[in-house]
Amino acid sequence: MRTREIIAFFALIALILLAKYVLPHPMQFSPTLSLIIIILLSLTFIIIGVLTLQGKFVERRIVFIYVGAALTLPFFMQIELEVPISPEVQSAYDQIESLNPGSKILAAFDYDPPSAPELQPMADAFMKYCFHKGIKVIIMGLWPQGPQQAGQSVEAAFEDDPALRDKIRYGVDYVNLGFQSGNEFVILRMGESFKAMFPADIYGTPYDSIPILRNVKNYSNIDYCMNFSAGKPGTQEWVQGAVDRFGLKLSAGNTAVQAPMIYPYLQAGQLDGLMGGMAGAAEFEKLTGYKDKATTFIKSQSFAHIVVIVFIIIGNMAFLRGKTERKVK
Amino acid sequence: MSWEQTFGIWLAAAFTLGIVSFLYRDNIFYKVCEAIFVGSSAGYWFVTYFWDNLYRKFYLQAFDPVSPHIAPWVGFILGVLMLTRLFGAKIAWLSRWPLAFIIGATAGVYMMFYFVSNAMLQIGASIKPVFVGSFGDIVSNVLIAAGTFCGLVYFFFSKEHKGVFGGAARVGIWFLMVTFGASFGYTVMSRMSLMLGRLDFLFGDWLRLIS
Amino acid sequence: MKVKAFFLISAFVLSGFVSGFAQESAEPIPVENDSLTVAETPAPATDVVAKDTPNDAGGSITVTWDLSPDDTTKKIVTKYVVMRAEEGSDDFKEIGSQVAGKRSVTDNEVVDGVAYIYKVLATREILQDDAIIEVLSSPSEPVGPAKSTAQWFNMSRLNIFIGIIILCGAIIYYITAARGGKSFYIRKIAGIVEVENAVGRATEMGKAIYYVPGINDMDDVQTLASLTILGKVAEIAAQNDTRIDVPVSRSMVMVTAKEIVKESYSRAGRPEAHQDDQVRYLTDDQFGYAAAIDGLFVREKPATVFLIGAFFAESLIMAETGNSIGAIQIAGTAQPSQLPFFVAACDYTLIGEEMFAASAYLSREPKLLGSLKGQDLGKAVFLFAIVIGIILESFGIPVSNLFKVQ
Amino acid sequence: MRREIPIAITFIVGTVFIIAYFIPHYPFNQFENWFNDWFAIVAAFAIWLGALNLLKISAIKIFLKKTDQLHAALIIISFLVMIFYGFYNGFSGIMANPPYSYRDPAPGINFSWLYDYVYSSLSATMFALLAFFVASASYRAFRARNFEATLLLVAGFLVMLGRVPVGDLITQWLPRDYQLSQLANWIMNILNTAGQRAIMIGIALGLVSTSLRIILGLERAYLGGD
Repeated sequence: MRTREIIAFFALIALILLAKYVLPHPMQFSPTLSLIIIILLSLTFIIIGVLTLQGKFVERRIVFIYVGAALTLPFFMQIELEVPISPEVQSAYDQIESLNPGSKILAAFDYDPPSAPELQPMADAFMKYCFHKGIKVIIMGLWPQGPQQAGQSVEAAFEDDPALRDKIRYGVDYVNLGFQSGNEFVILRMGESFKAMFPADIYGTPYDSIPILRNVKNYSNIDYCMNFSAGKPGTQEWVQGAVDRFGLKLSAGNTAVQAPMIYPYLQAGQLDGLMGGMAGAAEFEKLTGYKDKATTFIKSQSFAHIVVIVFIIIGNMAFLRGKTERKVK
Repeated sequence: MSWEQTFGIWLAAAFTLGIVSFLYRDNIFYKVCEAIFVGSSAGYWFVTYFWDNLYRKFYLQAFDPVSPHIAPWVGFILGVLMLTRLFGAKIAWLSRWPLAFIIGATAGVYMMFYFVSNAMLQIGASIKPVFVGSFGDIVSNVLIAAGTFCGLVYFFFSKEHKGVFGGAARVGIWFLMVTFGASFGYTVMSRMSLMLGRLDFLFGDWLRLIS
Repeated sequence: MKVKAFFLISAFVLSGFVSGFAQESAEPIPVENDSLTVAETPAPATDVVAKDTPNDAGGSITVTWDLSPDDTTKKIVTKYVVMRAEEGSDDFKEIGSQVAGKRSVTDNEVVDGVAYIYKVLATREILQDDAIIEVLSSPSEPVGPAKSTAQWFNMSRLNIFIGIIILCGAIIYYITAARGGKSFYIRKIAGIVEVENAVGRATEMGKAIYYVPGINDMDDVQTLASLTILGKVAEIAAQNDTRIDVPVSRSMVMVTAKEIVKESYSRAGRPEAHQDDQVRYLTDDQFGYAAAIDGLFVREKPATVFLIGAFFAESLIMAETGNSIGAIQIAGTAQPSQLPFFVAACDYTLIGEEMFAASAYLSREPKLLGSLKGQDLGKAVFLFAIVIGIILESFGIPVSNLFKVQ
Repeated sequence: MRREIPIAITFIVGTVFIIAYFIPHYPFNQFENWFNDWFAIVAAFAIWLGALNLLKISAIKIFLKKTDQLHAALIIISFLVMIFYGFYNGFSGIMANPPYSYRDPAPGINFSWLYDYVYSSLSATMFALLAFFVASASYRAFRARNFEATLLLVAGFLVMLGRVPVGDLITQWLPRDYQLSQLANWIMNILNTAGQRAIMIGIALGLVSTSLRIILGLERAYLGGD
């Protein structure tokens, strides 16, 4: 290893120890400092642009550093990013907002940990909002890890407002039915009977002895449904299986990869609202008033996106210039 | 928090940094992480295959006390034949039988699967009235139909790309390029969120710099 | 040849009609039914029919009915309950129910060959405070007997059957024609032509070639296609006396690749140059494999990298690392979602069908080239079907159902 | 005979599986399910071959070639540790009453701990490297080199912009249906669909042709020599 690298290594160790034992927890940059950092970084872009125009393409590690910085720094920055509310998220929110306290909402968690950065913030905000508003939540999952993710959302809501721990009772205000295998067939069978698919909840309590489920036979006893989906089975199956056949009212939160495939259902009116990816999550957090991870993450994501876009522009500037020069010669 | 958890978090953080260090260049930390990753993941799948496949799909089925199944024994026999490779060249050629079986079955099953899902369904989806709806809808329908058509023309192998045919093939390439560009640009954002998950772990669970 | 193509196309289109009619001819036969209306009780469902569920493995009877006249928005009928008894018995049991507005229930709990009688109860549940306080229902006339049986041919898949027969027929026809000495023109496919140059480059530089056959196991045809290409690449490499390394992520792929590489060396006349550790297993894990491949790339610095087979998210991790060491990269996959990354990061990409054509193209065997010609005929039929289909649909003649899959 | 029998097996099995698609009658309707199970069982046997190969090559490095000894030793050790806990937890699990699975979380160091802190963190981080690679790849590949590359660039650029709030902010003056996010959706749903369809239909044709060549015994490289 070169000396420089050894120094860098020990600097990293020192930084970790500093972060772990010296720096304030949580650490935050003031808005002014944040702004200065952003301006400095933007200035370096100009330097890179000039260098590139002179024919020196930056190597990929420089791109890596910028992406890393764009992803990391916003975690600590006290800056507000204007998140415009799109109609599809607004409509998802309006639907839940219009429910009366005591309404029953079915929450289908169809994703796993790798998709959690995008979907968990939506689920957290959703859970907090429902608990505060007194809406009863029936949790289920068509993905094996879905119900665990739901458990995390419930826990997040309790941590956010410890008063909820006393107010919200399991079995009365919410229930976790767990995972059921069978994909779209579960959705279809639930149209006849929830109990047939979920004879007991996640803790093994029989369906009939759970107060919140009294008189819940099938979709007709549910006021609304919210689906968090990272693929198949997911929103598409819910629309085809429950909305089209049984008239369930549905909004969905999807990963960014999934969302465009779901848009046609939104346009056809089969879906009331749609939250797509981190942006959708940030908008939903803003609407519900429970700003949390997505509001931070969307900053990182937008910055990283801008970095990629700027690098593409820089790359093309130099390239086009090189082209015209060659033509002149 | 128990010491195992604390130790686990430090270990996970070290692995995270070790893998990320590869972005700078290959180094000893990455090499260590890579070796541990290769070894532990090979072990992980070895164990998973044993319990999920051999134990659940064979043992529990074949030795079910109520209704033992016969079908899993076929898999068992194929598997044993596979292992003949371990016992010298004299009988190793027997391992070609299960391979031939699997290759034949794969070819048969997937031939039908892809013919149905990729050909029949896609052709069925392409056959739609074009001149319906608003002007925008008509343009969209025409573009989908024309794009599919020209794209397929590009894949013709037995005809030279010349004249009108060549022109269609060229338009086909344009559509393919737009498709690639769009799917790429589309994925960039969700790839960023993967790293956010790791950063959240580093700054949240480990260093506790963010709440 | 044109006559043959026309014949095939018309057979294809016709076959669709045939299968379309085959499905329609199974219309239910109405059954006589007196409707007795009781005050407050809903009128019963009419035209109840129970018959064997078609195109299945048996053990299933489908009951259909026409809605009760009271099944309106007024919610006099809230659901339909379907009851079943064995023929000759009066012991009716509920086997399923359906919400108002629906017209069928499939009974999957029957025994083949046993005759059953069914009746449908149009039911009204009167609720008070979310609790059912009264149930009123009126039964339809019992219908039957119905028996379930298993079928030997799935008629709803007739269109697929005809489609695959046409496609396979075209391919086999041209393979046979090629055997008979006919030769076909096959155009140059850029990525495949480059395969030989890429191997040549590694020879010039005196460095190794890496061949990565994807992360799926032998139960994916992409892996099989990749391994057939490996056979040709390894042969060229052996002829050029260039080492080819094949790190794999599946044990069965390892076994197969070992056979293939060994055989390629002996076909190239250099069996002594073959080493057993050229093909080796790393790990079954997607990203563990990617991590190991990245390590190998940066340490061994191969001159040429082949990434051909089934790839998922790891595609770009490997392709970017391969690019960073300056290797010539030829990629190929039938995974549509990963093609953009290969196109962006590799020098040549075999797009979907091109990958499947590569081994035939590289072998230059007339029989295999014949199969490409047959494939093209299939493509022509499909294109023709799409164009005609769109035209017919635009004139209001529904034909897209011919391609429906059940 | 060493080649003929496997070719015959491939032909018969392949044909039967194609025919089975059209026969709903037992046992044909079960073939696909059985094959999935059989394949899983064979894979569980075959992984012994792979694991032994990994251990053998690592051991050769340590003892014979004496290169990369640390690397090879770590592979062997971490493999054995994972196996040990996998089987130890697994067998104690099926003996216990009520039985539990080898991967059930439990306090202390066990298979589930190794999964959470070792395997998952390595795997998730390797996956996350894509955030960086996707950036460097687009920096390099998205250049207007020629007309085709320009199409790639423009489509990619528009979709990318349409996916962040910034995209809609700069087109806020347009009606909702024409804003960048909707344009991006349009590109994805129309142009992308057309291209994807062509690719998918092509794949189906290529795959049918390849499968047929294999079933007919025209592609037999996988059988090796005599």
